[in-house]
Amino acid sequence: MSGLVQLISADGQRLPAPDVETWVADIDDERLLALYEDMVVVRRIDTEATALQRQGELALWPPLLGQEAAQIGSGRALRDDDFVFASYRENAVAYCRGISVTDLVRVWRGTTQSGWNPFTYNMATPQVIIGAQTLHATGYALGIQNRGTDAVAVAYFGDGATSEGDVNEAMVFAASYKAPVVFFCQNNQWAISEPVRLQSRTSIVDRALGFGIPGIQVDGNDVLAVMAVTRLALDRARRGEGPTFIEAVTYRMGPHTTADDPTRYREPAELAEWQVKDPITRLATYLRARGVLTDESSMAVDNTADQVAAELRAGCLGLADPEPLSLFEHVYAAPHSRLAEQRDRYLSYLQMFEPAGATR
Amino acid sequence: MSGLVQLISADGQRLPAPDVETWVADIDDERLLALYEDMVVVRRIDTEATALQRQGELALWPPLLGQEAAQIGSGRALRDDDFVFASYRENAVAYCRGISVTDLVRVWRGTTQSGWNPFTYNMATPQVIIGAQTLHATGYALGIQNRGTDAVAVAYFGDGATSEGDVNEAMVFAASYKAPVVFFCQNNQWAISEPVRLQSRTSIVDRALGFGIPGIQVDGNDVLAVMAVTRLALDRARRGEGPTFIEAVTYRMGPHTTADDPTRYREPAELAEWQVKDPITRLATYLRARGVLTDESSMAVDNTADQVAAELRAGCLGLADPEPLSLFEHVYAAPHSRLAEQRDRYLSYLQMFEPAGATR
Amino acid sequence: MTTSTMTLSKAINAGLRRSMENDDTVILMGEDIGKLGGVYRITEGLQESFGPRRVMDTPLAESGILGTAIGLAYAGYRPVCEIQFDGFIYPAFDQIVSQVARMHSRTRGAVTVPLTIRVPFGGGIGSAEHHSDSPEAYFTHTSGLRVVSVSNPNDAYWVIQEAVASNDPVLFFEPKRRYHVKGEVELDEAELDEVRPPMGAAHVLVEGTDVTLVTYGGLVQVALDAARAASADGISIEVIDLRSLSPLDFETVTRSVQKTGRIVITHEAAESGGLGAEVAAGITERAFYFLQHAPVRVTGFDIPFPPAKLEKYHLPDLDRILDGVDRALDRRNSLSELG
Amino acid sequence: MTTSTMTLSKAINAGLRRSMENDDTVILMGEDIGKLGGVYRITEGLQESFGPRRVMDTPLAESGILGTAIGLAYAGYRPVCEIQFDGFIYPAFDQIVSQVARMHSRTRGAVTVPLTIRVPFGGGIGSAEHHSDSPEAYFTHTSGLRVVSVSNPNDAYWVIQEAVASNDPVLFFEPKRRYHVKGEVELDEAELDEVRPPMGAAHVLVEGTDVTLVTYGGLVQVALDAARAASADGISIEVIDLRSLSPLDFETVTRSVQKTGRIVITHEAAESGGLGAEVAAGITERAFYFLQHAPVRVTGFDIPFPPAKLEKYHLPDLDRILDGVDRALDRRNSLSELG
Ligand SMILES: Cc1ncc(C[n+]2csc(CCOP(=O)(O)OP(=O)(O)O)c2C)c(N)n1
Ligand SMILES: Cc1ncc(C[n+]2csc(CCOP(=O)(O)OP(=O)(O)O)c2C)c(N)n1
Ligand SMILES: [Mg+2]
Ligand SMILES: [Mg+2]
Repeated sequence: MSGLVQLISADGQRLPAPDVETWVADIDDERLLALYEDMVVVRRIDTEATALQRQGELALWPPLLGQEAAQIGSGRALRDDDFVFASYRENAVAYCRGISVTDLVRVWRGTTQSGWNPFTYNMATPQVIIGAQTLHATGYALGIQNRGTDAVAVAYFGDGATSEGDVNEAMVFAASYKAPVVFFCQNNQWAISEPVRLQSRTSIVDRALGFGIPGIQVDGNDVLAVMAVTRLALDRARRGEGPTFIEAVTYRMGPHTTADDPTRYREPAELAEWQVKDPITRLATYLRARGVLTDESSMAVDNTADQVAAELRAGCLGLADPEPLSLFEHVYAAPHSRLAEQRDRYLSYLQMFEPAGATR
Repeated sequence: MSGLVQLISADGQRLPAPDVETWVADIDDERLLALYEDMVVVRRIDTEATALQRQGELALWPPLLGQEAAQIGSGRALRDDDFVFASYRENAVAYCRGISVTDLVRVWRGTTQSGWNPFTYNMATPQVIIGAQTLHATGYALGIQNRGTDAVAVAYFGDGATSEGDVNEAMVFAASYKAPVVFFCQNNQWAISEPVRLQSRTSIVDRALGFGIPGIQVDGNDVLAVMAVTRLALDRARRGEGPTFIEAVTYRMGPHTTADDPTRYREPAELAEWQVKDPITRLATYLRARGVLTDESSMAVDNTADQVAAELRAGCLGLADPEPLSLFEHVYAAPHSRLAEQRDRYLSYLQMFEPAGATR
Repeated sequence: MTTSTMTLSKAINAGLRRSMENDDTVILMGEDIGKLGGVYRITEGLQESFGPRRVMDTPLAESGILGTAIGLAYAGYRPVCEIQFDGFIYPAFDQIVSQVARMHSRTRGAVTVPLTIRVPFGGGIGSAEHHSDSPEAYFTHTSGLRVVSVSNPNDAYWVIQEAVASNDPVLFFEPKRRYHVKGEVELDEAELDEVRPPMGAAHVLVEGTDVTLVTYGGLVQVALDAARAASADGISIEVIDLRSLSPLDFETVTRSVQKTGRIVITHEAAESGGLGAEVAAGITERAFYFLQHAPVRVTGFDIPFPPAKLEKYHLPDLDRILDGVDRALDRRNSLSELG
Repeated sequence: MTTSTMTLSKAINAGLRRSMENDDTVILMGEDIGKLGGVYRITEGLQESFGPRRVMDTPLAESGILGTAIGLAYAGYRPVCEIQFDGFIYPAFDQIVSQVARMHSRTRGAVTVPLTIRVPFGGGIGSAEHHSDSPEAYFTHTSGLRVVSVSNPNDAYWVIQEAVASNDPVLFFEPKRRYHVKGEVELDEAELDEVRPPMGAAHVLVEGTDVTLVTYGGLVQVALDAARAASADGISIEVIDLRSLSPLDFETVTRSVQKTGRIVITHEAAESGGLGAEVAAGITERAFYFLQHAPVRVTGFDIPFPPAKLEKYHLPDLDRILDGVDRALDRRNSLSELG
């Protein structure tokens, strides 16, 4: 497959793409509308989380604004028994996995390093160390291969991540063992303040070919095309044909995180250019033209989004602070003498501050 | 350039290769004979060093048997002001840089970690950590670029090394800054006991393309072809056109090091197959056919080789053991209080063993 | 004397600027250090002044940054590498430990690697995972490196310049939680010897007689606060800012302990194998007969840095330090008595 | 009791084989561990017995080995990774420190990472650069890891099985210089509890009354030799093999020091920030009033591991250990008296 795969153009026209059509043959209007709702909801989650951060309720939030199609299109292509290893920005993928909005913000409120149990949703804790998770995905895929099931491991990462040794080593291992893993790279054009051309002088997708891994470049703002190529890649993996690399060409319309100020390093014109390609607008245009998205259904979607946002806010504000002694929990699976000693001493220390007679 | 570049076939026939001929137009019979001599000499060095190891005079030796053409062809293409960053196996390249045979074995006798001053020969100390030197070469190339000279940095590494994150990061940096660096990979088919297919399912040279770096695959047992493509790559770098990746397809005919026993992991048939492509034999055939290599000139070459071998043996046996207190030298460029204290205490300790009145 | 009031972050910026003005082989490298000026703005304005070849935004690869910096050192440059956060130094660990630290001794002095590695470090700012580590002990155990930390703008301004000028590789640990704290900086070159803290020397910030309190980086201010609080209780604490973590200035610490007979060491990093172990072992070797009590360590626990809401319990604070002081003074049971 | 005489390397091999027989989620990974059986033949014959999916030759990339091992752990496997030599563990440092060590606490116990990382370590065998490192202190300072070392075949056989069975990640340091030394190995499962050295427990190898000598790995035999030599001089040394480096078994060491009042710690790694610092600091905290002399460290110098011809001066040997013992016994000037 060469060239950028697209099924819905920026202005909302359905384009033919014989190579991949078959992968979304089942996506009728109803399911498209569901994808639309997903995207609206996750955008709303972003807005609400950003507001919560501004209000001091979250320490930080990494918005995915602009990347809704890349994440929903791929996230909705996955099977429950596939396993996702993602970075900090894949909140929409997590949403697709059924992770609650409250769980999404636990980490950013600072109450835990992991918002959920990875095995409950088959999605690992978002990875902060750039690129590290691509190796975990590859290793998990080797496990799948050993067991002989047809599940797939999926690694999400950014354009910047492709520079890290780990991501390249992951491709070496995946190719060498023909591991059932999909490398899903969201090229959102930026790694904080660094444009993608600093990471690569050639298309990101070309990288994969150098490892003997088939690569697909897809319009990352086209939810249908993303779903099609992801399904294709998953299917290759399920059939034992090994890894596939997907470059979803998209754009980070917001700041890197709420701590970032992108006006320091990028031109307003660039943002404007990408706003025209907005993944939600284009699907809305298409669905309106087909009469699927009506004022009524649109309002229903917005209501759902508002409900989710309210749930997020309530969930976030309801999060309890962890207990001091939880510091010492789960560092080791088995008892550890030194840590137990530290815990005991800290407990005695804390008890000094308690009114005489109080117990803990 | 696609396909394997070759100028002299395995059976010693001169093949036309219009793409690269011009780069070796100046290599007349006399200079070809000199290359032949180089190869014979370095093979003789290998034999002698291996013998010294067997006799307990060297702790270890990594033979380059079979890779003479790859190393001599490229080493002789370099300019004095180019800078080489190599691994432990590039003894023939070091020989081309003018490094004495005694200096070659210092490290393997265990008297020092560096046989020579890198700035005397513009060649860094052989690197033991697989792939690390490729980044050093890239950084050095950035320095050249800053200064605006037309020197080139050259990184030598093996097929196995291409799996290490560092080598891939070096290509990212080199491509990003268009650094004047040549990546010279000797694909000798093995990384200790691991065949190259474990490192890559596709040609090693393909890796470079994924980073947007032009790649050339050359018959690494053809000294003339290697020289041609190396000159081509150096010239690109000198003209500001950035990095080139060369895969020299060759074979490690000996063990990984004198500590290795390749019969444990590879078939005799494979070795036999490659013996037919021996880099020295083929050049000899070619030069004999042209009447350049005669019994007389051949004997002269062998004599030179024997002399070098004798020099190596004498130099090796003459190497003095370092003094105990040299342990503390050159760890830091400026005085270091803790280490000075350790040195002083060790000196007092040593003095306890001396007969009363003796001084050191 | 020309002095100026500035934040610690601005002082590093000013020090870097001066180093770059004085020596055009000084090159800054790192992620987002150019137009953005770094996520902490430490390099703000420097790319504008010195151009993109001297203030280089690098690809997102820490091993790549350190490895290419070594090559630049070979080529006669003096690179200053920014590691964006403490927790991101580990991908570069191999290049630091096996290359940066060993190149000079490997080549018997032929090659110098005058690298500075700037690392914003430590907790106390409510950050996400991997943004609050204190990895200094990995490097103080690595022969061939020098390791420093700073706690105030004046030290920051001068020590960064010394680090850059050093022909040895230097890890320069910047306490993130102190970036925005202001202080006087002496800018005058004429008075250099008086104002410039010699790299390698600890600094007695407060003299005292009852107990020596040793720390560095982000906890220096907490130690000073503890000393003030203790003095209200009639306890006289001598506060020492180590500044140099490798080599350690045992001369200064030993002199102090010979006077006080008691020592508390505090740092954010885990206790086991942390810098406190080395200070405790070293001071016991040097001042055994002066010690009235075993050296006391007040440190982060032996756990991965906890989530933000828990860091206040993990990090040594005024109360925990004073508890340590009490133990050193035998005013409270210590480990040996707890069994 | 079924016992068998075998080398330390063969004992590890036998232990691995038994672990693999008992638990088919155990997978070995590493460079050259398959057909070749590893450069030290530790995995010899295992690929033949268990096939290439359970004894995996990996591409030449240490971070890749550790990173994929984590993924395999997620998938329910129990990977045992071989790092070919001590000096090649650093490219994997990030995956070990930021991932292996933290995954369990990160996920509040949901994910276990029952990884074993086998590392042939230390000097004494005349090797090339990067083949003689003692990197253990980097890992003992890393919370979330367990670190062990072994010094004899019986410990090797049992501790490797415990490491593999542990649900916590374990760094298993194998002293290269002891690989070929033979010893009795108790193979009988029935008597397990008596013969199996519990992971985490130090071992008093020789009882003594004058001074405690603590070490691990390759230096254990040297310590035993020193004890024998000293006893000829009328000095009674208690020799302790730590075996577990994290956590340290302070109970055993403290009990000993309460008896002897003096302690010497010896290891190959650099002194500054080495394990000796932690043992010294910890024992001073726990047995201050019993100590007659400051804990004495006899270690490698603070230098990158030197070329082979110099290692005999760098590595603690019988004489240097006895010198340390003399100092601990006040029979010779110690650091504090040297000034
Ligand atoms: C090893 C490492 N280095 C640096 C960072 C700091 N950092 C966090 S996000 C980021 C940019 C990542 O860019 P990209 O991979 O394109 O993902 P995006 O943020 O655009 O989704 C950087 C440099 C990090 N988290 N980990
Ligand atoms: C980081 C690192 N890992 C492992 C090794 C051990 N080792 C030494 S040579 C070698 C194989 C290298 O193969 P290749 O790159 O093909 O070079 P060749 O030896 O064939 O010239 C290995 C695994 C090492 N030196 N460094
Ligand atoms: Mg990006
Ligand atoms: Mg090879």
